[in-house]
Amino acid sequence: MNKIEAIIKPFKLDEVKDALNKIGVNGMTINEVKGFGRQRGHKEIYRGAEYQVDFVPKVKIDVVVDSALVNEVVEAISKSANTGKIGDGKIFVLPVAEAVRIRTGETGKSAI
Amino acid sequence: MNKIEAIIKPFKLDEVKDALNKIGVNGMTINEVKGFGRQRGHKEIYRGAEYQVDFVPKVKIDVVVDSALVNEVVEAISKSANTGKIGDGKIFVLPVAEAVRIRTGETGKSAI
Amino acid sequence: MNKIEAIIKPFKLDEVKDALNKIGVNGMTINEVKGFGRQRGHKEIYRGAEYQVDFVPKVKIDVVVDSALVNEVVEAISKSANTGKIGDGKIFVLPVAEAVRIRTGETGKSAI
Amino acid sequence: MKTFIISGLLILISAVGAWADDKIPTVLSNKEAIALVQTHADYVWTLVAAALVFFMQAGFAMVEAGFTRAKNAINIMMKNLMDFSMGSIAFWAVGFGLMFGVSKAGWFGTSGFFLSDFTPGGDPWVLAFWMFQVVFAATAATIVSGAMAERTKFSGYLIYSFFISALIYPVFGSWAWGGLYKGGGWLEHLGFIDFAGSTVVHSVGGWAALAGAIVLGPRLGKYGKDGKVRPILGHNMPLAALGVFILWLGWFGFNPGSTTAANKDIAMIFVNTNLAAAAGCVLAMFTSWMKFGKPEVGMSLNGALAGLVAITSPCATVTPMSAIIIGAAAGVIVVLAVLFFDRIRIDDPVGAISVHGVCGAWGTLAAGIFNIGGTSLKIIGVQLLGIGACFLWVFPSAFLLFKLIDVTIGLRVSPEEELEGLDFAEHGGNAYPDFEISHAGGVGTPEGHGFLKTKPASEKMLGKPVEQT
Amino acid sequence: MKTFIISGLLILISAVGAWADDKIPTVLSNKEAIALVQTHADYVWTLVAAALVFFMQAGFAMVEAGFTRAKNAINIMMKNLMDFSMGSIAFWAVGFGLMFGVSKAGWFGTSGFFLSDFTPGGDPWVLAFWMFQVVFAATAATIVSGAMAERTKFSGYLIYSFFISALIYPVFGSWAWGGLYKGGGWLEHLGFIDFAGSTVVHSVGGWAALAGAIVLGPRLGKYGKDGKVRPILGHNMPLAALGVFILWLGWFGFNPGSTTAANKDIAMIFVNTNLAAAAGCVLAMFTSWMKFGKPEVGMSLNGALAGLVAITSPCATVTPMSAIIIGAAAGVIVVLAVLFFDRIRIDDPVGAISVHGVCGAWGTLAAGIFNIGGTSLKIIGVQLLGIGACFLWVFPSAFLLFKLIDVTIGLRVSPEEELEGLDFAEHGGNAYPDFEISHAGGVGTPEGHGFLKTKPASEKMLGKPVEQT
Amino acid sequence: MKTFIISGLLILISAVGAWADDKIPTVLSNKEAIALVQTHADYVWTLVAAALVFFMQAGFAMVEAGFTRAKNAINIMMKNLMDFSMGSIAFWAVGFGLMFGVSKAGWFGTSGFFLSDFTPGGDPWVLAFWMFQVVFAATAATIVSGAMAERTKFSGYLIYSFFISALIYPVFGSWAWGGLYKGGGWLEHLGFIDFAGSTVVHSVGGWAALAGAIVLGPRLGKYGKDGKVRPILGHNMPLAALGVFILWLGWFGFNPGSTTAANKDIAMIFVNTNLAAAAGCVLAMFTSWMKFGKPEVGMSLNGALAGLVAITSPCATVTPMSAIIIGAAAGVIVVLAVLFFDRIRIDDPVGAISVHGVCGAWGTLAAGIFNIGGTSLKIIGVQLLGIGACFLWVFPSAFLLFKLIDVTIGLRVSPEEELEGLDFAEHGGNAYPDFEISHAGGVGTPEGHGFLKTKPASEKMLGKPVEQT
Ligand SMILES: Nc1ncnc2c1ncn2[C@@H]1O[C@H](COP(=O)(O)OP(=O)(O)O)[C@@H](O)[C@H]1O
Ligand SMILES: Nc1ncnc2c1ncn2[C@@H]1O[C@H](COP(=O)(O)OP(=O)(O)O)[C@@H](O)[C@H]1O
Ligand SMILES: Nc1ncnc2c1ncn2[C@@H]1O[C@H](COP(=O)(O)OP(=O)(O)O)[C@@H](O)[C@H]1O
Repeated sequence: MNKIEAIIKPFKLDEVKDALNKIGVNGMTINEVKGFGRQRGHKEIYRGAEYQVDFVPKVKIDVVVDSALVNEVVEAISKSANTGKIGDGKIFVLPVAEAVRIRTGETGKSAI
Repeated sequence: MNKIEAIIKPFKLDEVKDALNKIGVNGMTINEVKGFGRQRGHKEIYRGAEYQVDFVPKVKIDVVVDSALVNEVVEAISKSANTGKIGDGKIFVLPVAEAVRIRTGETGKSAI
Repeated sequence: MNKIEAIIKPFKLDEVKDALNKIGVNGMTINEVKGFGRQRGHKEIYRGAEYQVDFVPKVKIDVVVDSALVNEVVEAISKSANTGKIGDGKIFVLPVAEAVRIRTGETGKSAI
Repeated sequence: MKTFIISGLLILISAVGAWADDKIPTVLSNKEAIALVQTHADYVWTLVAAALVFFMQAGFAMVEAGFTRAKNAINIMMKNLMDFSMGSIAFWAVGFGLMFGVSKAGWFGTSGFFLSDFTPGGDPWVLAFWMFQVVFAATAATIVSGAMAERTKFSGYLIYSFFISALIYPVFGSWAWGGLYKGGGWLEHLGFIDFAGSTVVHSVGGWAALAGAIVLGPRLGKYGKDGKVRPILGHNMPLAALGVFILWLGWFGFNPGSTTAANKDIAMIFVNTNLAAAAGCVLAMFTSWMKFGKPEVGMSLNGALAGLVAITSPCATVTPMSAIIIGAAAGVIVVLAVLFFDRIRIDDPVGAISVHGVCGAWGTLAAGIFNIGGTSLKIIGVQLLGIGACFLWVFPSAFLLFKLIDVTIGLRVSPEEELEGLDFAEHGGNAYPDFEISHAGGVGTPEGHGFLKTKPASEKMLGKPVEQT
Repeated sequence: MKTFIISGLLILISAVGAWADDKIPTVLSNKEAIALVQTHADYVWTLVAAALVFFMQAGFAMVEAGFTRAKNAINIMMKNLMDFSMGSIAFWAVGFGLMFGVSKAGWFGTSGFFLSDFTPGGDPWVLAFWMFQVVFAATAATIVSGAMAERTKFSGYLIYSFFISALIYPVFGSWAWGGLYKGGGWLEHLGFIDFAGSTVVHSVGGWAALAGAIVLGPRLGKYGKDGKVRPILGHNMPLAALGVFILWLGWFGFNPGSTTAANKDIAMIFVNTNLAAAAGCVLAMFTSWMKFGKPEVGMSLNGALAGLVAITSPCATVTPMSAIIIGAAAGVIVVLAVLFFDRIRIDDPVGAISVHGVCGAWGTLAAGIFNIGGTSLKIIGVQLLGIGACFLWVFPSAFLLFKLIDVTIGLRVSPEEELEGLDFAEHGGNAYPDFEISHAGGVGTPEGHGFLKTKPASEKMLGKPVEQT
Repeated sequence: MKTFIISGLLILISAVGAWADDKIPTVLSNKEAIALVQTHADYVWTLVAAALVFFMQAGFAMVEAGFTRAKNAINIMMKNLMDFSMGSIAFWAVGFGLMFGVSKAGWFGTSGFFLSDFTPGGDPWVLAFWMFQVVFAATAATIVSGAMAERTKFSGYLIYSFFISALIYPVFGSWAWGGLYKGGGWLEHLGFIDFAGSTVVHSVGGWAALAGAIVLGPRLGKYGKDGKVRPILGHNMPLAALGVFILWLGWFGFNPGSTTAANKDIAMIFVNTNLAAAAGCVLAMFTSWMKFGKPEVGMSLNGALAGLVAITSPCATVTPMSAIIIGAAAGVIVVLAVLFFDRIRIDDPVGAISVHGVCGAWGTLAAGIFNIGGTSLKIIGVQLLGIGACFLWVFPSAFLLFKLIDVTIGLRVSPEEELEGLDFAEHGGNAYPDFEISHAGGVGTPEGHGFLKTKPASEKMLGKPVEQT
């Protein structure tokens, strides 16, 4: 199994989610994060002082799938999250040794 | 070493934490996340329009332990987090190559 | 490639970020988390009742780099995040199988 | 001889009392003194009421901010501040003269600009009266900002804000209320009843809001295909509720203060105002309960305001029992109206059109129907005429104004700016920097349960809309 | 002879009555005119004061929301809205008649329901008086919602809210205040002093709150084994503080307004009200500092309210110096009372029982002890009798009412709904959708530092409670 | 015959009416009665105005909390509560006597401590007057807390708060206003114009704030090398805006109430107050727009306050047109002043020094320049003398006071406590426990976009400061 971590632009979340649903991935965990990278934050003003906000709000999607599905999932995410503009984000694939469904105790593929 | 990521129901956090303490695991990092899966969100109303909230609030627990302890930890979590109802969550086990305690620079088992 | 997860004291974030920039790492993802460990939370009072807050606010930094850079990165983080006091945090190194830049579809090192 | 004695007596007496000022009091001087004390009471009451009405600006700001998203909170504060600040200047320079200046034809006033009717040392009543009227003008102006929230360009809004206080509001006002000062309008000559302004203030604001919402179009993502409605959640309900309580308080200046005199009439006006608001709130809650299965807070809050708007016109000329009926009806009407405007895809984030436009019209009609002195087809006819005249003047002129702004400097921000949020895009700020903002299923800025897409019309969304019945 | 005729004439003219400008003024017509101006001043003052007291509803809503969890904020707004809205209707229909109607036996009034004492054209004083009284009735009602927060079923609460405004409050009120209008109660006949209602309003609310908190039981997770207390944190301290400032402001209507007349007495009442509040706030802060090692905000805020409640009864009949003493004592009492009720496991999220019940009783007693005209065992005896009578009427009747609601439609939500939060469970809403909510160690809904468990009594928790001393 | 006439008179009179009390009215008794009714109106107006001014405390608390960080919100509520509560006690015991007591030399009063001028049964005017004055004293005190926010030790602050209300404010006040009661100061004898206290209240607060900010030094991380400014963001803009609306409302008591009489003068004072605030708000917005490229909310809010502070002194003695000019100038001045104090590294989180100190001085000068009765070098000279005297008394004495506190119990918290936040460090609490707090680039406590470092002076930061022009 593998864990796919995708860091995307927040307003792309719905599309990515739908893309994953289409290929049969219904479970995922999402998380609000702050990104630093090529895409810069913006300037803001407060009571007369200007300042630079470096981070950009991003959403991180964690999805664990059977290794066989990894390419398909990566594919689906990169397609749906792509705007072609800087800051689209990254997808990282990590190995997963084991998975357990707490409710049933099932392990392995059947757990996800 | 391994990293155990457990996604649980928020109100189970205290119990899981206590269960981990019991088996000698005192360090962990927790994180508020939003989950998608079999368990669905609920309907809400706002000024006359009804809508579906798909995600469910969850808490993610990261705990890194020596590989020898993994089974025990997974055991402890799945027991304490279990309610038998849909949405109890998942436990994922990931390999960890190295760990460092920033304060002392210790590495490996002694770092965690 | 590897993913380095560093859990640090929030007010150290800027320094760590600068240290990473210095060694040429400009991309990272940060996240607000709550930590449990040796460093304890503090006592608070509310309308006459005193209570213990166990968790400590922490910031988690995820940075994915080429394996060759791992030591340098770990080094940079532990130096810049260190105060010598309990609660400085941990650094975990995880293997990463693949990385993709969504915008370009680049994979591997060039994606990060 | 007698006279001597008497006058002698008076002199002695007046010499006695420490209280006595040099003048010897007479029946006539006392009569004047009494009138003066009454005048002082009138000033105090009128100005205290004006202060309460001013405070409604805070109420509008809180309601509007509470019912919209965190990413636009600064913009809403700025609009409300400017509605009142620029509006005060505009009404001082132009509006007051148009509304209350000498009006030959009865269509608008032509004197008293820049408060020129006041001369130092002269009778300051014009100042007390202006103070009471300026807070009314600002109320009409600020009503509109709610319906145009979360997508209007700030610079364009400022232009609009100036013109409603300087032109649109005063002209209609002169038709119905000009006679309260030096003017005299055709509508009031027909016997139009609008004691505190269900039509003059609230419908004017409501119909201008309607024009604004139509010209702007809905917020990105508000409506899906097939008229499906995607709620865009307000970000702070306690703030919205605080706003309603503040508005309710302000209405105790708005309605009874419209006597601009300290007299016994204010008692019934207070009671009617309160009972109508209470009835509107209760009925709106039960209506929402029946329609949606739960007592919904947004509708309940709108219901209280609906009752207040509706009783504004009849407050001085109906019985408390009638006030309850009028308010209760408004509570039901406002719920249906909010759903109606959503169904015809007019996006009004706070329900301003329903609360002020529709319920303002209802209240004005009710003033005729429930008139304590009895009603007649003629009375009702005149009320309907006033309601119609208001719509026919305000809607087209506001529509034109917004269109003109749109084609010149622009009325709406770009989609990117709207997604980013007006606080950053228009004001370079952040209303809540210490708080983690949730984007769940939303866009790159505070979003509530976010339903926005890059392609607004797209059907993909996190929150599945449910067909309304 | 001439003089006779003339004076006779004048007298006759004035006998005709209400002077008009065209009439020749006379000494008598002037006297009537003076009385009329004074009456106008009385109306203005009474109604402005009523507006200030109305605003206290906003204060209660903010304090209560601030001292409870984000997941219940909508529910609290709804309860406070309905306390006032349904309460206004109930007091109009039933309450006012019971409290101020003609009362033969002195136990309750039997006339004036539906404001039937007012006839168009007749003396509107009954309306001004009703307006001032209805805001008092609503105050008593809304006090209770604080103690019952975060676990009460909304439908059950509505029933209660109706009955306290329609029955429980008015009946006791008729005993002490009926004589202010057409009634006359046994308690006032004994000389009971309760100028603005430490007992009539606040203790009534406080003892009803006590009954409600007992019948409901504590919130899930509030108390551990061995009486350990687990604080459930209020989610918004600035909101709570704003509420206290609003309440303090409202009290400047509550106490001085109780003269229902524009006269010089209001000066001392203002000063006493302010000094007692200040002293209560300062003393509560220092008490919390001594007991907990830090000056605690919740207690300081309660302390100001405690001082205000305590001075409500004696405000018109004690010296400023006494007011400071009364307020200071209340500031200490309220801290001890809050700790006491926690120790006996009566869960009052906002401290309503301590602030309004206990300090209301203290203030009523203090009115006897510090009476500016001197005190006596008899005076103090009557005060104690009134305090006792209030408890003996309110607590049992409220207890019964809550029990009846509990066994019929139910008074408390299910544990699941309580964990989920009343905003969703009861109103299908979300008070703060744009903000990330923290569940640290808590339940699946906004939780502050969350101390809840699936098994409430369980000892496992994130925040370890500390035995109180 | 005569007797017949008289008795006839009596019969007729008593026959006349319900209104008649046993005394036979006379021209003289009527004159007294008229004076009494006017007195009642004066009491009502003065005390209603006092209530509005009291409410400004809530406004200050909200503005200050909104403009600072979430981690210090409780501390700010506590300081504002105590400014008013301890201030009330201090002014009752000492301040009032110093300010308004009999003053031989014209430097300070020496009678009337502990409200000893009031005797039960005696004339209560001293109480009404005290009530109006105590809210002014508390205003001066609370101004300071804004400039000292986020780093001041609570215990040290309490000491300061007591002394400004008991000593610093009253002494200067006695110079300018002592004659309003029993005193008489050298400044008023020279003809110094400060109707409602631009100098007496606002500059006093502003210069004390300046002293406090200097003694404390800037907040950690506020200034980088080379005078670079690192904004520390306010955490809640809607709260700050609400505060400004509340202050604006309160000013309708502050300025017109300063007549302490119900008369026609209040009309022009209302109008001037409102127009100056509006002009200040508009001009500050446009100034910020020009300087920063966007209309900035913080400056716009400060602008409204600047206009209000500036018009406080001249409100009764300038034309509405002048009021607009005075307010507009204040709107520009305040923006420049805020930037100036940042440039000289005096850290004033809310802009209190600029708004109250600088604009207070401007308003006092303007009262001389725009004087409706004409101006002269002498008039302007006296105004300047008053402005200077205020600074020379307040700044040194406050500076000394703060230094004394600093060297004894300490004025500033430790860097650790400052990073942790005063809410926890000083009060053991948490203002927003249910909300996830963002530390992005910040310290271990709520931080907004956090610019703090362990080494404050360090250049490393998340938000790169931009050189100001
Ligand atoms: N090396 C990295 N490790 C972890 N996260 C990264 C890394 N580089 C970038 N990111 C994340 O990806 C986001 C997008 O990257 P960025 O360089 O801004 O644009 P692009 O995706 O076009 O390369 C960043 O905001 C950050 O959250
Ligand atoms: N494939 C997955 N990858 C990552 N997280 C998942 C995955 N599937 C489920 N989850 C997480 O686990 C939670 C519970 O899963 P769900 O299917 O709702 O119930 P159950 O745990 O009973 O299977 C989800 O809310 C989500 O946060
Ligand atoms: N085994 C672990 N797994 C995951 N996170 C951990 C673990 N142990 C500690 N942490 C994280 O590291 C932080 C610091 O650890 P702590 O024991 O408090 O101090 P130190 O870093 O000095 O050992 C904790 O707050 C927690 O967030």
